[in-house]
Amino acid sequence: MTRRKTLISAFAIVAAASMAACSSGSGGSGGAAGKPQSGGDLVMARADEATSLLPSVPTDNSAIWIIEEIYSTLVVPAQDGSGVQPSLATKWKQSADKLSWTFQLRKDAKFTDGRPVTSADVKFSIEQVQKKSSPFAFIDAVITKMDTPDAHTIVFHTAKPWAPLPADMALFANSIVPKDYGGKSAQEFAKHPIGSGPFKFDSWTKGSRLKIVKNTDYWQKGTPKLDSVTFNVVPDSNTRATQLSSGQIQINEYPSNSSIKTVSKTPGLKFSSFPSSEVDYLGMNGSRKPLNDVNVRKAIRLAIDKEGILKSVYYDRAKLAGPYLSPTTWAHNDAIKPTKFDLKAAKAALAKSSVPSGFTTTITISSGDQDASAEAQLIQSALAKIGIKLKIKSLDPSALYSAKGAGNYDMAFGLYTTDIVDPDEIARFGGTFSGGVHTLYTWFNSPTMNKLADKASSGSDQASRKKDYDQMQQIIDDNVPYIPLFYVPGNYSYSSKVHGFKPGATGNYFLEKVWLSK
Amino acid sequence: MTDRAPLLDVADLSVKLQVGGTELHALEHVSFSLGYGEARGLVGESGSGKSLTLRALLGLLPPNATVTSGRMTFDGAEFDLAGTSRSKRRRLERLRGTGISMIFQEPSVALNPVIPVGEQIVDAVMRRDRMRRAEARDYAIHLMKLVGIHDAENKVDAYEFELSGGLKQRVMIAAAVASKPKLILCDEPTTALDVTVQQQILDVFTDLRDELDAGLLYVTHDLAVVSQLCDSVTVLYSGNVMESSADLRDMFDAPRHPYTEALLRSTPDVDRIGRRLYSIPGSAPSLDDRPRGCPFAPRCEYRHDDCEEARVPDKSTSSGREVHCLHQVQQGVSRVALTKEAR
Amino acid sequence: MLRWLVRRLLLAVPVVWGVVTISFVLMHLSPGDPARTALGEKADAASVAALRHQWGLDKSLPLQYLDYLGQLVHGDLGQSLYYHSSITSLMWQRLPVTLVLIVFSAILAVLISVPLASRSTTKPNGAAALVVRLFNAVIQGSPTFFIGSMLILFLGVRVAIFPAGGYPSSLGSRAWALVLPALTIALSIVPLLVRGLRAAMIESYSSEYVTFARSKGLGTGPIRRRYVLRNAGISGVSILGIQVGALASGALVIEQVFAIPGMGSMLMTGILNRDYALVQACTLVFGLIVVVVYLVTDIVYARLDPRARLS
Amino acid sequence: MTASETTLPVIPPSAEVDARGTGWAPGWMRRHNLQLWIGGSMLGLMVLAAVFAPILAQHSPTEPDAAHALLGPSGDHLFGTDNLGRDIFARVVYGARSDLTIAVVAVIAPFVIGLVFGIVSGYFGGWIDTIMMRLADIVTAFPFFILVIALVFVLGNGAWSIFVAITCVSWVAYARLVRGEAMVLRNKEFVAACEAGGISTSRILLRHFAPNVVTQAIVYAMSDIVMNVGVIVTLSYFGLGIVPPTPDWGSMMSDGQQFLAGGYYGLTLFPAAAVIWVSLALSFIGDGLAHALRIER
Repeated sequence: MTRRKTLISAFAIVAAASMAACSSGSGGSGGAAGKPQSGGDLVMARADEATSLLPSVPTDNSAIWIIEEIYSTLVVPAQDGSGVQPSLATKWKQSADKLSWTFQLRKDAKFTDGRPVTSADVKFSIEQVQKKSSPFAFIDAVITKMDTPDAHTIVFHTAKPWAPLPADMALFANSIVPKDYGGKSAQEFAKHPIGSGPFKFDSWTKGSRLKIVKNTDYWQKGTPKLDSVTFNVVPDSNTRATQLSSGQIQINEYPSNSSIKTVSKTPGLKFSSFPSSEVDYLGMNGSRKPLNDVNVRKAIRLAIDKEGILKSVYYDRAKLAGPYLSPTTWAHNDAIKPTKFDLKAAKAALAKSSVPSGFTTTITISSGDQDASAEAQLIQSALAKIGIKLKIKSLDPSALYSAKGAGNYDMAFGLYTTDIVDPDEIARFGGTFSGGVHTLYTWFNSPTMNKLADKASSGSDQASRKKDYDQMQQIIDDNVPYIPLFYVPGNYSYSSKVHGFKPGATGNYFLEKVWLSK
Repeated sequence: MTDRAPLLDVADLSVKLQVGGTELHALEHVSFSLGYGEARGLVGESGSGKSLTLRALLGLLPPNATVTSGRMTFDGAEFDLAGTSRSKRRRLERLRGTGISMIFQEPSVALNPVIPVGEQIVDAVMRRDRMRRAEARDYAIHLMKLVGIHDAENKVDAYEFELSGGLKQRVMIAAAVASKPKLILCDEPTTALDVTVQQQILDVFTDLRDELDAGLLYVTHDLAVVSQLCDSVTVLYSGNVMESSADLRDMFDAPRHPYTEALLRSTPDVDRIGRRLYSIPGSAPSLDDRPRGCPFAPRCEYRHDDCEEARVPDKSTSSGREVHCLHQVQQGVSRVALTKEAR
Repeated sequence: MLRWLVRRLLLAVPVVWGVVTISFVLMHLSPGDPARTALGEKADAASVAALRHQWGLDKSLPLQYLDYLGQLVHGDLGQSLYYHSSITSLMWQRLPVTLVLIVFSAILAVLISVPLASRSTTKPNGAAALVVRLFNAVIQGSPTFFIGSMLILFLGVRVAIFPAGGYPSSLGSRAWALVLPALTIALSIVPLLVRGLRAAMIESYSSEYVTFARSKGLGTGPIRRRYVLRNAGISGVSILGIQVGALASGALVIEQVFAIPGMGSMLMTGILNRDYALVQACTLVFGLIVVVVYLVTDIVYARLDPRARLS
Repeated sequence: MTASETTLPVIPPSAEVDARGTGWAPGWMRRHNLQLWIGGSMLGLMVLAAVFAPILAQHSPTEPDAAHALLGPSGDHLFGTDNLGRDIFARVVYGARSDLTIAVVAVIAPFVIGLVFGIVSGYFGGWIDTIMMRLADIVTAFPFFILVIALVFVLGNGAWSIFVAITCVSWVAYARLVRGEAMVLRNKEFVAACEAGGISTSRILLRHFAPNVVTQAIVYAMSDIVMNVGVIVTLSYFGLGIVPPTPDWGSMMSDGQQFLAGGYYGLTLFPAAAVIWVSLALSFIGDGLAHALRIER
């Protein structure tokens, strides 16, 4: 999924939340505080409202993270992102010819309306995602046919050998909905969605709050612990912080980087970073001169003082990035190191290029994104030192999407996260020219990358796949179509009464494991 | 005229005006008095300070005007008009409506356009007698009838702009007499009206005087009105009293101040149709370059050298005649045929 | 009166049409694509095209415009692309919130402005007047978002009297939570209101009818209440009416800051996500509010000021 | 009643919002029109600071210096430094350049358009007036910031877009103001005399109307500049204003807000003080002008 940084953050009136009661003192709670308790209502504040609770529709985290709580998928990502674990499916197996996968469903899973979950529901659900207008159609595009030999068996036939299929099935979009939406229209269903997840939908006041309550019939006995979870929409980051310190909410979904210091000093509050697949990068439009010159791109990479940005903008809450696949995936190539900031080398690289004495170019940032603005200004001043005049232009997020899609930009920041635990999705998204995405809109086109990606996804041996991915990462590192800047963790600030909160690398909250102490 | 002490005695009233950056002496040492039930005309050209005098008596001067000196005795009580202390102002404010009321020149601006006229009379009624609003309203209707508004029941809820000029002025008069004041100050109440209406209003005044037994201080530039309505007269010129007479007839018959005389000569008279009217040469001095001596001196036909030198002493004579002139007109040069109409 | 009302409503039609048309043109002219925004960066071009087709965005602009007007005429505000639901139902949820906020801030604005104007009128050139005037200039110079943040900082955090935003479900705490946002919005129009009221009050104070009232012996209190405030209040009503646009504009920013689920935050979301129909519907409703408030203002004005007759 | 001709409420003359300064200052301030002087010197000081910014500022307003981030005020950094280690004082004085220029220049076009619109509308009346005022109504019925934001979206960021956006919105106020004045003038005798004397319409409008109606508009322009500063600042806050790294008070204020939490007030408060300073100055100038031009009663 793509984490959206929107103009909303511009509205962030920072009001100094926590600061009222903020004396110093060691923050945080005693990590493993006793025996899990049942009950309690967890309130979470988030920046954006969910768009839709129909699994095949949204791309926004606000919706995704709720969908993951009210529906079940066949498998779920492990909390550490290392692989997938059973959920609705207890067993799965690739056929000998590697052209199909068979999943066995558990028999005790029920929708919250009491009906059992069957293979027909699975088939219907996947078909919804395959529709052209679904944003994740590309994930399920490889599935050519689905068979349902019995109510608890489903067979996926794939167009080519497809190792990542189990990981694909863990994608929120592939959540299982009742067949034909239980006889309702999609729109009606979306108003009162029915799933088989740990929580069930309770109420939704648009623009304000969405409440889910404990599914007492959840097949995994003893969970969830919480009675209910309420998601409040609070666009302003500071209002969220204030509400956290006053106890109005227990979890702040998007704390601002600049609040790290104050929150971690406040007693009763915690600030934690969880590993995430997010990679922030600087994209360059290789279809334009002189950015089509690899030496120019290398010079830019050398001239950026990542450590400085890390300190000033990320407050050290991120890691300098080397290869384009993040360390949260097994495919991460740790032989590739972050490029060292080196102005001399940068000048040398530029001297070898088509524009040895420098040039003028533009970076387009998302309007209202203060971090991006600060980052751009730091890069601007750095590039000036090697003779590159960087102009800053801002566009609102929607316009920026379009500009990037149309190749109508020089340089722009971006970030990507993976939606599935298998590296396939992100290796392709960040490395291949396919699907109209043009290698993160850099117009970098290498047939080798496509071949490697296909090879990797068809192989079932992780070690050999890793080799392919290593090579892909090396190609990107050599050609610099974009510069991976940082591996960014998922940051949360929350009350120390919250226990067991450990979002996975792909974002899942696993709220069924969360409990509140009194 | 009675022998008892006067209803109103004003002495040494001086008012300063702040205009732009300069101070102007708008009134200088003005004195006059008024007996119970007496009607005194306060006559002068525009700018002579007539209206200012009236407003000073009620403490209703505009913010840029200050009373620098002046005492007033009203109905036996002493007031320091120059006082700025809160208590002194309070005393003066208490007089308003109860002892003294005032009628303004322009009824169309003096009545609040967004409050029914009846209510504005009621305000004044309530000032004197604590009564229920409904009663006060009835009383207001009664008053309106008294001043000659025949369908008062219909007009009581009307707004200012729905009434004719004459009716508006009648409403003002009704409001002014509502609290049965001992003294009514009239600031050119008929100037803004049509000539025909003027006469009706004057009739109202004449009737009211009999009815109320109130003193009347009547400011106007119209000598004919004065002669018709008043017993006594004071002539103001450029903030100074020129001539004053307890008997209007006396002065009109034999003006002693050249200004009074000039004023009388320049008044149109039906008896002398076709003759050219006298007009006083020159124009009234602006307040900031008033001569050191007699303010009228530059325009005076009888001017002597000493006129411009020093202030004019009060040349009071007996029988309530007071003339501020070094070289009084000995005999009325022209006998003006202004006669008080027999009632 | 009825004729007047009908005439005014007819006159409002071109205005509302203009508002809708301008917002249609502006939204469609601005770069950005609702389909791309909905699908995210990863979706391929074919998916985007498919969604555009599904939403009818591949039709020509004039055709879309006519379709939209046709819909409107039938009272249908259309579907929100972002919220995936009917705009009419969204409007029913959001509109009351904003209306309450606007009314609340209008009341606060009056409660603040009248004493300030009054205070600076009694001695028009005194120290108090100067203080009010400086306050006015400072408030006028401070952008709404800055005032909001300062109010949160001091009244929401330092002296934690009010919650720092949010829209609680219980009515009592909701009203309490609305105080700060309403105050912020109110302050944005206070300078104009104070200035206007003050001018009207001074005019009233120096008028002959007040002198006449004083000559009748009315005290300062009754004169202020029955004469000055009453007359100045009439123009106050007009100024307030005209400022409703500003209040609505203020609500837009402030709803975001204080996490209030009103029209403003919905409109902003719509703009950012190129939810064309939603934005058009919101501006339409905003326009209608303004037109209706103006109408009401004129009616109230006529009730208060007998000189103004609705012909 | 004119109400039937417009969808806007009737504005009583006294409420002609703040175009007439009704004398706010103590007597001593009014005597020699001290207000004009005070306001003039306050603004002058800011303009001088902007002009001589390179001399006044010891540091670059744009060059980041991570080692010196978030410092408090000191001899070296008068107002302290921001999160990127830039000198806040330098940014405030350089910010005056961009903000003041745009604010003042953005008054000119609306002024001229509103003047022409208002005079023509007020003089001719009839259907011309109806159409013109309906156009004004449409703009008024739009929430102000939505129109500005949408326009900037369409035109893209930058000073030019801000000009256009502000012009599109704020001419209305001038037009209404001038129209009102022109309608009063229209009924004056001298206009009839001019018409009777065969003087051409354009000459009447130019020679007699324009000078007479312009004073109110000039005074209004002063408060309009304040509003423009507010618009620019708020646009920057939305990220739609002046493009970084050009220092600008609005983006300084909005970027600085997140640091209020940590007790770094300078980032926000110094630019805010600059905005308020200008607002005060213009308010004095406006009233002083009104006084000087005798609009005051």
